[in-house]
Amino acid sequence: MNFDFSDDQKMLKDQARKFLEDKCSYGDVRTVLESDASHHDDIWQGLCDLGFTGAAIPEEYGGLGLGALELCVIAEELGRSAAPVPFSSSIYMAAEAIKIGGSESLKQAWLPKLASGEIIGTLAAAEGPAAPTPRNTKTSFANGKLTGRKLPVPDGETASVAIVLANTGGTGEQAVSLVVVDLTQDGVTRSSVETIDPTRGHAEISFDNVDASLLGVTGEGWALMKRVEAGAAVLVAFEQVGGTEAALHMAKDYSLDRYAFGRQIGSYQAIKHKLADMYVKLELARSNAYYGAMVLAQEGADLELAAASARISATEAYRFAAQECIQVHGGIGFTWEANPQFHYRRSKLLALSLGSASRWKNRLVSELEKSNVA
Amino acid sequence: MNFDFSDDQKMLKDQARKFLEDKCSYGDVRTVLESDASHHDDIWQGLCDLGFTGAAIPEEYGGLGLGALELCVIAEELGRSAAPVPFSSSIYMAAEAIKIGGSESLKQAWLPKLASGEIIGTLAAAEGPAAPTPRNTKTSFANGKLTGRKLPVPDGETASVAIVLANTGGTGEQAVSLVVVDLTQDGVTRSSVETIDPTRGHAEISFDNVDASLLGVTGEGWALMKRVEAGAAVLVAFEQVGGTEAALHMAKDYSLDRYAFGRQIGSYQAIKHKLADMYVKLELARSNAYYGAMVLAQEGADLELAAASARISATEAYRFAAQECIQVHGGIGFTWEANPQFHYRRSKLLALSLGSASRWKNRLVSELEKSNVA
Amino acid sequence: MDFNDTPEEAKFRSEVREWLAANARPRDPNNAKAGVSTKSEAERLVRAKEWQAKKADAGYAAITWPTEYGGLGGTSIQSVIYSQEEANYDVPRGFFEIGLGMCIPTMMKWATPEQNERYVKPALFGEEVWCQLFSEPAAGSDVAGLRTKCERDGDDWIINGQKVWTSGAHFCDYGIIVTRSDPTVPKHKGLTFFFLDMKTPGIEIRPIKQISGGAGFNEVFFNDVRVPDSQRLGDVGEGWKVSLTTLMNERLAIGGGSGVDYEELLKLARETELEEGPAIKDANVREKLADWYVQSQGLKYTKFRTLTALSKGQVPGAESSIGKIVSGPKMQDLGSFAMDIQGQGGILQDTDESPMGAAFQNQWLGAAGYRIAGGTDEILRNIVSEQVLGLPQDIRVDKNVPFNELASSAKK
Amino acid sequence: MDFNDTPEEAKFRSEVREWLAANARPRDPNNAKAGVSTKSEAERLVRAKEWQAKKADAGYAAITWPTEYGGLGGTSIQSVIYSQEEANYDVPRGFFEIGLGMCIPTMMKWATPEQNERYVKPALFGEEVWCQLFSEPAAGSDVAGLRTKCERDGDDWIINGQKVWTSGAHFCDYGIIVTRSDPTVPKHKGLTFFFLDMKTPGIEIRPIKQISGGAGFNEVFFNDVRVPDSQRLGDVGEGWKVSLTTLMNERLAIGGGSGVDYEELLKLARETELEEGPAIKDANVREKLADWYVQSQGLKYTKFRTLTALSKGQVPGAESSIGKIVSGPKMQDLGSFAMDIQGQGGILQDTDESPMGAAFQNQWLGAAGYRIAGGTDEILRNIVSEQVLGLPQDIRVDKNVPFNELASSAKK
Repeated sequence: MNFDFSDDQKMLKDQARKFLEDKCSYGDVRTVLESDASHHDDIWQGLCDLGFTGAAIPEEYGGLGLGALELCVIAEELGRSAAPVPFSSSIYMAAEAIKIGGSESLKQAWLPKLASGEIIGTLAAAEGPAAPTPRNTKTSFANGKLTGRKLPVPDGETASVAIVLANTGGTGEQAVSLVVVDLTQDGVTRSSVETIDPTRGHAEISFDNVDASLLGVTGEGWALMKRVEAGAAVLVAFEQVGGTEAALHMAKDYSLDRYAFGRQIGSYQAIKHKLADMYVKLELARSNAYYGAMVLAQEGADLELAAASARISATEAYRFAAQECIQVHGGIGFTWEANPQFHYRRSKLLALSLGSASRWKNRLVSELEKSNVA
Repeated sequence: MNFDFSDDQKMLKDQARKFLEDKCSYGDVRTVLESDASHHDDIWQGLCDLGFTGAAIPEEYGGLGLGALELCVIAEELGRSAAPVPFSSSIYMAAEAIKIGGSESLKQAWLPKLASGEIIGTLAAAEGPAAPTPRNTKTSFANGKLTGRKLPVPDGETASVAIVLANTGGTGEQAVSLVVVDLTQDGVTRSSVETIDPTRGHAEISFDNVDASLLGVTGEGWALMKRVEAGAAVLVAFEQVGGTEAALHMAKDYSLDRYAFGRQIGSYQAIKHKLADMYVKLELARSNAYYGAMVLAQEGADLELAAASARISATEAYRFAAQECIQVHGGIGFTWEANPQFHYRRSKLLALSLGSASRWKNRLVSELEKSNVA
Repeated sequence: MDFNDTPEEAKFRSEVREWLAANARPRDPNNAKAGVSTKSEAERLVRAKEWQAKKADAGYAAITWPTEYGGLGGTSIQSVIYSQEEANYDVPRGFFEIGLGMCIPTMMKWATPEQNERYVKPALFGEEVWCQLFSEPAAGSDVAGLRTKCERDGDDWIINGQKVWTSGAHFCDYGIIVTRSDPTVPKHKGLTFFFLDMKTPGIEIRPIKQISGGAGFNEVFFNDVRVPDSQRLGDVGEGWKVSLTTLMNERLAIGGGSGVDYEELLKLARETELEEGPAIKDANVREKLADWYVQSQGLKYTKFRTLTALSKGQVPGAESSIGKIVSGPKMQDLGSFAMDIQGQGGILQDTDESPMGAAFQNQWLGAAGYRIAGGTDEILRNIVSEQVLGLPQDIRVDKNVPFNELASSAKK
Repeated sequence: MDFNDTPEEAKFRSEVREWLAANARPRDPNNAKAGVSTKSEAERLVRAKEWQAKKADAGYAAITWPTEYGGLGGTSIQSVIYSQEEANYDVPRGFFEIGLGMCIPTMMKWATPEQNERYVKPALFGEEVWCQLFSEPAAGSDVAGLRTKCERDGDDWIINGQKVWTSGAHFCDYGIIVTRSDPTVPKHKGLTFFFLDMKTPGIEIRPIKQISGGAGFNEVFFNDVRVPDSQRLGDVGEGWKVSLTTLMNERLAIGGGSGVDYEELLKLARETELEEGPAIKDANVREKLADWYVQSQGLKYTKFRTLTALSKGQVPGAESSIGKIVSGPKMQDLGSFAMDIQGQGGILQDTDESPMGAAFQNQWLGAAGYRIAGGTDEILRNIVSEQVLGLPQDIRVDKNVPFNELASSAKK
């Protein structure tokens, strides 16, 4: 039984943690919260310089040629520090989509730049406040041209390339395809939008008959996107696990510091049991995330099930820990100057970034129905 | 604003309470638990003698001619004492169904006997472990003859008359009708079945081409049953409120009696907050039940909505209070010799007696959709 | 059992209706929950003062107060009836609740007749606004753990320290404050209570920004603030007893929450597509909708039970204490769930792009504070279990220990 | 990252497999969860003793024990591997876990070499069965609050009192017991520990019937039960220290729950009609199914992380303590929800009429006890928060007070 990360992976994790502890304090995250910036460029450049952006990109495309497990340990640390960087859009989504579904020429065109961090990538699926589905995807792609409007697009203001879910005229799930779009061309209009987590920039992007290239096969965009989402779900689960642990520790530390009625508030059962519940959810989430990582790294057949489990578990853990971290802090907890807000905002952002937990629960049960467990 | 029971109704409640405190201790309930009896005949006779069975039956049919509010206060006390009597089947279900849907001759035939408690009635809808629906009702009624099998039927062993949901050959909701069946005739076979609450007898009943009379109109059985269920839901909600209050008090008393680590366990927040939550659920349930009672008494148009609210609220309150009453008791709580089991069993019996909370939540939202609140 | 007024109540209600119809503008029912005025706070305060004066003139500003203080000598149920009717009108709200609900009742009990002569009517007529200075950074749930100190200096007292969560401090004229006069005795015994002019030199007021972006609360710093001994309420060292008068009145003022509720969620569910179809068809959405509907109705009818008690001249039971316990988490969960229904787009807080002007998103952010302000979920459960159910207090290690020997964060 | 054995583990596993194949009957996979043997307890005990002797002979009965006690001197992971493999065989279980897991390890630490020579091997080979006598009616979560007293009488001690929740007392040969020798000192200081012959005159054993109908536990009454001083373990007054050895081993023995889980619920949902159609199509049912699946998997992979630590020769972290916190409420809620799906018929406990032989109904009844036995939900949260997260203990009023002066129910 060897259900753990390797020593090398743990070293990489330590490296990421040290860098982020040094460069990405809550004070640093706050500068993004309180500015119009889409992300924190120094932190982002530092991560690129350390090679983290290229960690899981093959060496022939300028990456380090490591695997999913290495991305997982980096993700956990990004999540712990609530890092205000476009790592997930650029790497889990854009780079992974191109790695999985892209032609050789697409890979050569985009992966080296994404690996080095020279450019930022993203994936644009949603078209406003509703679940993106083949049925309600209005953005259309035909004859090499893309037209439509996507909202919200993570890092949409700063990204140079986007993978876009577009209608290509089929029926049912075959109605949509993924296309790759250079966002720096004319006809692409973008404006930032306000979200619940200003530490991670989001934009509205309109495409007016712009050039785009098919990613993979026409009509298979939905299946491809689900595969990309499954991988991203595992990686985001590690961010959520990191964030959960940070929120738990923040709450715990405060409960030891704060006195009420002559005692540390951490000595009251209402607080103790709340923190115990956070811990229990954290451990379940971590265990499910580990399994997701293993399946992702081994490209196992049950990735969809493992990814859904990791995501559902981690979403619940982070929701509870971030929300109750504020509660444990009492009055100071909901002030702008205090730090619990970072995890409250981020927990909800990550909970929705790949669609809600309900969506993933439905996906999970569909998998259970297929597999003959019962 | 006069959202409370009248002084007369409160007197009736006190009378019921005193009678049950005297005659229906947990020890008395236990005698039914530990015997094969379907109910406790002395308690039942006492309730009949006090006129409670006839409370809401018009005087011309041998009742006291009081109304739904009077039944509500009696119900609360029956619930508080977890009374092992066929009151709900005979009165909330059978008598009410005949009152609402029965012809004059049916009323004359059955209501006086039900009012006096001379006979017991019941309603038989389910046909095994699934929601009874028009679609899956196999018991059929044609040409005055009923054939089929009902399970579980509350008080089915001792009842003399049953209202039975039967297929009468239409389509959709029009497929079923309610019929009145004399259970003492040949062709009716019954056997008791084991349930989670042996203090309330249940039976399987088979009908082999037996005589039955239509209650109301052919094809309108589903609508009529829903109306009867709505009224019963309000009355059962009062039983649940009474049971919740009893479980809360039992838990509270124990938490004041029991010491651990040199303190009353009721001084620990884990226990205090659990009991506070019971109280909160109880008060919400009581308020919703009151509204249900008012609408039932006034035969208001929003009975379905009010009844569903009362039932959902009271089901949740009783579930939580009964379950956590055991938890507060610790080891002794799950022994046969202790009393918390009575409410644990009864809470689940009542939660399922008219179909699960999910079913009623669906009904509730269907009403919300009809009304133009949004 | 009905929702009807008694004949006396009906008569009072019709008088109120008549007066309101003559003096105020009916609320636009189609704009029921839009709520947020576009006017500046200063402009709204001017309007509020005008309205308050008019109301006070008619006797409706403090219905239950004795007539000698400008009240109507009326009953609690009359006060409720007035509020119910006023809710149908577009009148300014939110400036005088603390002053008239907590500060002035404390004055009426503890100040001299001359002081009440001087201060009560101007407050009632909206000429002077009052705030309450109790909470401190290190004394939240444990109010009596406060550290702001007062020292006697001749006929005056010198106050130094910091208060926090003071609603409206920046526009208030007067405030009531509890301070520590003796740190060498157990904490409840060393407190002394004053009222003061908020314009006194040495008082500095800074707004507190909340994560929701709102800033209705303030920090208030006291640097050698001089208050005459004549403005002391109650004896030296008896400040806790005076505070209890105020807090008792606060308890009554805590209501249920407002904000988006099941109606708005139903509307959203009807208008939004999930992957499998319209959200309103989804059994999980329906389950949640039903749960929140039932909670809302439960709170509403609990309030009706309270009103019934008031109507009968009874003191309402403790059932009224449950509103905030239920509505805080409900606001948070409902907001969060509504965001889930919106999928990835649920993160949008842009009022143009997000359904109902991002009302769900704003509620989700704000509810994190609502569950804390005015008594945390946890403190409220303590209160219910102790004051309603009669369970024992938790072990109190701070009862008989001099305040300056108590364990605390600052002294670790 | 993989689930594979190390080469040494693989070798051990193949040895175990070979031995089991030669000595036991494989379990019928189609009967995986039916579980309940129809044989009487006495018959099952005979079979269990035979199997235990065979196992002990092969060295597999106590893999981690030193060889001089009949163990294999093996590692914890080897012990786990054996259990995993044995789980595939139809072998008797449930009689020796407490004796070998708790009682004998306590003996090995505290008894004399001669005593261990006498008792360890017979226990290991299943010839003698042991039970543990700790809990009392007034000492559940607070074990050290026990009242069963022992008084010195020459070379013996006389024990009077009552123990409760003693598994298997009625078929056990020996037991370990903690008693109060001095009620005038603080509660942890006045305890003394013994082992004793369960056939000693004055011991009366009565089964405890649970609400689920099960009766595996007993009450044990002690009326002037005479135990020689030579059977004392540890010094007089040091009984708590000895108890901690036992309890430490209990902690390791607490596993996750068994019973019906998401697979059975999925099967039920596929087979059952709700009003709107098949339960499996209902979004609310799917939501619940997913939640419980995720919890089950989370516990499973948490166990795998523990095994990984064992495999590396590390002491597992506290993550293993969470199993019961999660699975108790899950068993209860899942049982309850499955009953809801069955509608009115969900009350049926008749094994012929209720799906899966009323497994959900039985689990719902049994889980009420599972959440309490071996540490309540609340006590387990205390343990996690104190021992894992390092939060302070609650205020302890019983630490420095003589036991007979402590507040208690009996002395109110």
